[in-house]
Amino acid sequence: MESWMVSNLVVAVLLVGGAWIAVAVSRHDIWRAAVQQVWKRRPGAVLVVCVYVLLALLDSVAWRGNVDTGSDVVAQHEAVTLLERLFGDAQEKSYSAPLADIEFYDHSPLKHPGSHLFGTDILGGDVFLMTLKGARVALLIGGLTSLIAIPLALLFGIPAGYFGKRIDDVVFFIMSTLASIPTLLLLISITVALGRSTLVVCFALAVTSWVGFCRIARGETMKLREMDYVHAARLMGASETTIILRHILPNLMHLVVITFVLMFSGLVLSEAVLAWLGIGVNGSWGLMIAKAKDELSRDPAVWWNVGGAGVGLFGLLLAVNFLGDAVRDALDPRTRKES
Amino acid sequence: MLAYVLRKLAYGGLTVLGVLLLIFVIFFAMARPDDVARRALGEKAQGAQIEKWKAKHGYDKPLWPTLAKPGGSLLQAHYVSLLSFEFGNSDLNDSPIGTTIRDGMGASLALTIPMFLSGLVLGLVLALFVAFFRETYIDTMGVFLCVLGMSVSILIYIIGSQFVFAKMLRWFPISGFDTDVIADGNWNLLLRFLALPVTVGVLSSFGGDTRFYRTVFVEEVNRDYVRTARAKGAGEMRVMLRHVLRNAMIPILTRVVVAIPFLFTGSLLLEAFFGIPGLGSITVDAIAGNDFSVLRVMVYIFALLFILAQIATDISYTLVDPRVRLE
Amino acid sequence: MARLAESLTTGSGSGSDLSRRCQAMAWRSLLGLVAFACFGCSNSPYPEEDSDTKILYRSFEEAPKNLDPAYAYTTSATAILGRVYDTLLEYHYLKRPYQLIGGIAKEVPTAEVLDDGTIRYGFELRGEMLYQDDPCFAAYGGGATRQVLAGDLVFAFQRLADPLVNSPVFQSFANLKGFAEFAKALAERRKRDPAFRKLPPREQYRAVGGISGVVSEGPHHFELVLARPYPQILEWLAMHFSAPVPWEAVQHYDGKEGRDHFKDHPVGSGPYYLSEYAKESRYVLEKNLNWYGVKHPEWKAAGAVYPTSGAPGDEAHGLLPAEYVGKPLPFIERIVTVRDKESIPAFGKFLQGYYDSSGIVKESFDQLVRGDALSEEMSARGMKLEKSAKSDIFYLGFNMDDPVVGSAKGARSRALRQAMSLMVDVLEYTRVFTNGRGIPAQSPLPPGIFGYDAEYKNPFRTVDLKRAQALMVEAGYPGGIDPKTNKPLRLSFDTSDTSPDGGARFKFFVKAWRQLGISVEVSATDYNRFQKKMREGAFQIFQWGWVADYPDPENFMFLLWSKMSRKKSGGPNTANFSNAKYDELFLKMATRENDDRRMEIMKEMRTLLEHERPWIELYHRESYVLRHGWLKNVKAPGLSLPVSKYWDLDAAERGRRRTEWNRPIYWPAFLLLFMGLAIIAPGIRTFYQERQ
Amino acid sequence: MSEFLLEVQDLVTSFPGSGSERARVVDGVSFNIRPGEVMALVGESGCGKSVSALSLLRLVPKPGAIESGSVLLDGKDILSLSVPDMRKVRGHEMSMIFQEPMTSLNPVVRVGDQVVEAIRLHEDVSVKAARSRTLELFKQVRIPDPEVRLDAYPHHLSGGLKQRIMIAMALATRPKLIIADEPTTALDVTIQAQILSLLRQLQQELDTAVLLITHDLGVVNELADRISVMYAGRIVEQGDRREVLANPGHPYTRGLLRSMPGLGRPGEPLAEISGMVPAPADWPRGCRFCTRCSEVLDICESEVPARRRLSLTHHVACHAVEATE
Repeated sequence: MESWMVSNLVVAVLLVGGAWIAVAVSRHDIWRAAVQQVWKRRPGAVLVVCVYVLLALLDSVAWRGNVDTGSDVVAQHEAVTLLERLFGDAQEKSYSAPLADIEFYDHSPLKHPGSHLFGTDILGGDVFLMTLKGARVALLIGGLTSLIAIPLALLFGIPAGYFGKRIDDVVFFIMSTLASIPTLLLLISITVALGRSTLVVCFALAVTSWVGFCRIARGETMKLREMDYVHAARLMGASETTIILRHILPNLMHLVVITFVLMFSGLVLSEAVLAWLGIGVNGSWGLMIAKAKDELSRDPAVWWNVGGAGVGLFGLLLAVNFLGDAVRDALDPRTRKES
Repeated sequence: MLAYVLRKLAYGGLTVLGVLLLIFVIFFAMARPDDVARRALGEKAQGAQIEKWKAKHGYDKPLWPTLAKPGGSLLQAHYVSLLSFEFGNSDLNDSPIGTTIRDGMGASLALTIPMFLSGLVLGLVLALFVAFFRETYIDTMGVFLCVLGMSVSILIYIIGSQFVFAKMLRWFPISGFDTDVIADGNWNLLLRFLALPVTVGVLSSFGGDTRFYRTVFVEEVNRDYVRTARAKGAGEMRVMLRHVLRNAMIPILTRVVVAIPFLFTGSLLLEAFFGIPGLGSITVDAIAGNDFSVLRVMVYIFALLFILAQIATDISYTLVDPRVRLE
Repeated sequence: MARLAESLTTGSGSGSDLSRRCQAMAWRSLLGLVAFACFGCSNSPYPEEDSDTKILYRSFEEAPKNLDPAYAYTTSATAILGRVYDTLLEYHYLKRPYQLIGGIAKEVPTAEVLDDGTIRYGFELRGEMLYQDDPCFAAYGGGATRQVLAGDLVFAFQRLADPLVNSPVFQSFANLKGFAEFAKALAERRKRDPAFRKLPPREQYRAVGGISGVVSEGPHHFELVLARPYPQILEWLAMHFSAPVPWEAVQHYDGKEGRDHFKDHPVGSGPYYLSEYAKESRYVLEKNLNWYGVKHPEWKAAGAVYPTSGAPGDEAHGLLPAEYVGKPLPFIERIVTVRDKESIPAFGKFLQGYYDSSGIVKESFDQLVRGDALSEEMSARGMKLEKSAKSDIFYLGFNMDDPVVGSAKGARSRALRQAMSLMVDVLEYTRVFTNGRGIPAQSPLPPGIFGYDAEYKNPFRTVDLKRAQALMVEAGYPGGIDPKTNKPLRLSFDTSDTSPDGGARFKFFVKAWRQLGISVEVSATDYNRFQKKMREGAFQIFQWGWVADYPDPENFMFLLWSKMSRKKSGGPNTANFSNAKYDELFLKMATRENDDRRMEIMKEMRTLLEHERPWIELYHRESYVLRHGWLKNVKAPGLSLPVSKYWDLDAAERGRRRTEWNRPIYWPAFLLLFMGLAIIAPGIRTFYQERQ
Repeated sequence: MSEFLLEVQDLVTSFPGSGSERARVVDGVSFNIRPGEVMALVGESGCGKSVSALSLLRLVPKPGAIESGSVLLDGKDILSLSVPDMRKVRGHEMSMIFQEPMTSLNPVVRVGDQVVEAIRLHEDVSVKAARSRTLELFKQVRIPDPEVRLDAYPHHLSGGLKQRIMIAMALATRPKLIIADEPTTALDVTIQAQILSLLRQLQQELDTAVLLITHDLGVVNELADRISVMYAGRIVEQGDRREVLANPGHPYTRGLLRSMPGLGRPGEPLAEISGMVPAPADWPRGCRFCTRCSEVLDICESEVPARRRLSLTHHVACHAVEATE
């Protein structure tokens, strides 16, 4: 199966999953109330995040054929995403400024004058399109990493908190060992050891970020273990697995959601630093910014590339950060109390 | 208390052993001795030269100990050299690592200590300020600015500040450092070199820190004892400084003490961009140059400091919070 | 804040009072800022007191690893060693093509063929040359310094052979009679005899009997005997590897009892000595008053005075000014070299006048250079531009062992390589990525090297889509479609360049080949992974570069010699090219002097490469060096040679320019301050009004 | 000078509600306290008692705010005082004892120092003098081993002791009025009795006026001189303790009394008022008790009942009650 088919399949799964979650949320009062509260407090942030998600989905649905590929013979055999189709072929030779009619340095006329909202990059690619495509990469980094890190943290944290003793000792040892290694070095080592790909970068980020949540999950489980209803369930003869799945896990879900949102921006920012060190993810905003280090010092400066990536990144992080606050306020019982 | 610290130290020692094993696995998965040798000797080196180099640096031993020869493995050499603090020489340039690190630490601390202290003071003062004016537009704006600050990549801060303050306004040198400046006591020049990186460092961590401090303060401000203090007739300033700040120190301490190891290891990006020859810069070189011998020492030292810092955190709790007793 | 607190707690409540306090505070902080601005603010990275001395300021990116002249082989080390050590021979500063002149030796020797077929070179050394002052001499019963003797050269050559020194140029000197034998004897004796191992190196060498082809007769006569013809040996003698080394230094600087290592403490007889060495961050070279050029200006030795003649055009370029011609060197008192890892801040400092010369970062090229000359703005600032071709080659290589692109499929894969070679437009590549700097390469040989032919155009190195498509049919991939999979042919391109910039550059090639219907995937891995692939031959296409060690075609042509194959011997033939005919021609050419026959052989080799296409030659770099007007007598060298002993600078002029260019601009600080206050002040007021 | 120490007129305190409207949690409350008198403010939780108390000290937490009304303490308009002047009132002329002794003391400051602070905030005395005063106070509130307790941290003390320290703190500067917000709710029953008798004793010794906020009519019976019954932000009945308890005018007061063990007739089952106090957003337009009232009339739902006088010292706001003019 080719990668574009996988991508389409993932979109389908995500849509179905999203719908299922939406239904589940609407059935539970607490969750519904939380969603409503978040929406009430930060409608702007929610909308912005939705736009990013939409862009990411548009850039994930791809199919072959029906495009004019110009001189590029190979492209006829490759899948093109919906987003790219919306933009069409917008290739130039090299840099051009936003909405310019001529090339930036040698002043020759452009093939598509005035159509590049954010100008073009060194190879003549449309920066606006790249910026939009960055949304998919950023969400992929944040999403995939969380998808690895959170289950990992739960897998270690819950048993450690629930059973205690030996298991707790082992988990605690693993956590303190990992935490004692400088994050950046660990990241680099993992990417170097496993090779460089989006998946590996996400995996490395997950390995370095799961410890924090694991600690929270462990602590919370310890607290839940002593709850009356857990004791009651145990008295009624429920097995440990049942207790964990039915009584502990659901009560950690709000922490999962909070962690997910709060972790997100940190991950996307880390990727930018990794990009500077040469282990970024293809097509990410971090990579565009790392490039811009050189481009900004061109004279006249090429600022639109970093501008596009910066705005894309900044917008997402700002929205996510605000959303994170709202989600935490809505879900965290500690801050939920009225002041 | 003593028993507690001893137990913690013992546990820390165990963690160090684990860290060492992890370092070993990671680095040897990362680099084979041949690659290290080629990087050290250059592209033009030939096979025989590489073999000689490996023998000289002890990389000709087997990785793991075998039953037949349990002594002569790289793993054992790794543990022995690090645990005895005999770091040996760099793979890349054969200079003694101990000296390199001692020299680099000075430059790193010259950067990180002012950065840390000014960041801490500024963050606390601003967080207090914002918490003091909570529920006014200053608070909203403060939080907004913090989130704004957090949403900008540090790379952009560095590039932007070099462009604006050094190139356009010419206030400070674009980059540079001179270790002699510290020895000579040429404070004017030192200040000039550090002004920009320190500012950038503070700016980049500022948003997150301030917001965290603010959350802590606001949480404390809403507690009952604060209401009691007000009902006694205490003024806002007094409430903030005497009651809120002291209680808020507990969560803040965790964040602050755990940051201390990072002071010694320096900042990779700042040091690289501002030409400060500290440990961060050495680490970047070691990464780029495949210098396994230096990297593992850096990781090891960090781990040691980190473990010590955690014990220090525990102890410092007892100083600020009478409810905590170490047992 | 304390003041603010006070004003808040004791605040009497009237808004005007508060704002009066705020104003007072604002003025006070403004005054403080002005005070700092007047005394502390400056963008100069140097102490003020140095500004009048003739100090050359330079920057370096990568730290030198090792300063042992027998071992160091990096540009950063050469920058120090080339100044600290004097060599037997040198290159003429101005003449092109490069011409060897005497250094420590009075003259360049000619080869004498002896009866037994060996070749002898005899050197007459200058007398009365001294090393720099160094405590190592006193440690062995001498004074502050001592004379340079022929025996020191013998010692230096023996070190090159010593397996413990592990010199990277061992192979190149192995043509010396008795060289390899000496190395072997030394190794065996060390293995056998533990007592011998403990002796100082000089005594070990003596005990084994030395190298038969390296002889000194008296203090000032030195001879080399080659077992086989190897004319390139003379070029090696102009490099620091064979520079005279005082045995005292090697023995004294052993890293024990607080003493330096010899590799961090060079002791030489050159025009400068290393006075300060903080490896990772900066080093300082100081004028060596013991140098023969300084001590004996009356000798007028070729490498010790400013040349009296140069290449055509040098006079017009102002490289032969009357006030310098024939004057004793060096002119500059001190060379301060500071580390700047990132090129952009470094270049920024150059523009501010804090470095005296600099390469041009490509990002600023368009601002600085118009066509071939400096832009008016930069000329007005007194800057000068030096251009020169570098002796190097950048190329794309195919792995000749690969089943698809390699030689296994014979004519079919050759057609594929030819087709791909036809698609790479170097002119466009250099335009986009190097600001047009770079001479399109037609063969491995760069300009300035014997055998380079400016007229020669490689028929497979001009873009021709039609012909390439026809060749694709010939190769069995019509339209790029691989008949096996019915999809575009997939190839992989390996690199260890993971920078974002590299990403764009490789995409350029990928885009070109896509027009043939070939889908090339770039796999940018880290250094180790890449090295592993190269070692194991698990790759198809790669990019590589080679910088000449010395200006001889042999140093380029051997890159495709089958004995140098990376897979078989770990050598620099990374394409693993193996062709019997080529090998035969190479061996013939390697040992010849530069004559017509050699030229013919090389033409034959060129034709062979043109057809076989193990490489797609890209370009030879051109170096553009910018310098400020106050730096004089600069001619850019194409080889990495330290030539700053010929330079001079006008410190007063530099001081004036620096001040003029770097006046700080303060008003934004005040603006910022006022903005901050303007935002906060009304908030504090409303807060208090609300509480009343 | 009026006969009252504290006069509260039409006090309105509101919080932001669901829409743009603010919910009036305290809606036109009026009462007054004579010097040395104990006034009880009674009602279920959530009916605005605590907010009323905090309003008197101007300590309503943000975003709540006092909208209108007047609070006169000794004829001084509290609501128009400047912030520093208000600070002088708090703890000095009017102090407060909170519901939760566990959390109302600063956990990282020694309890002695907390009382010392209360003294030194208002009186210019040395630390030493303040400490000996504190010791006296500790003795006065019957803290065993007072010297040792001076240097104890709150977590070393039991709930009852903590509440005694709170009382000591409230008494530190001899205020004219002490507001006690459910001072015994969080304590064990035996401790409750001790604290109550201590309060009673001290009140009589020092002749301090007390505003006692509670939902516990038993406490009221023991301590109060007068009673104000509050429901959903309004005062529904007010009068002398004996009158109100013996002859409750409002159905809500009757309900409260019936649900009190011991106050009803023995043998009779405890009655309860059905339902709960609605949230401020759902408060009815007319009589706010109409949704739960067993004697509801048509008029109750549309019109706010006026205050009717039952005797000189007894008022009630209920449509079902005939005023005795």
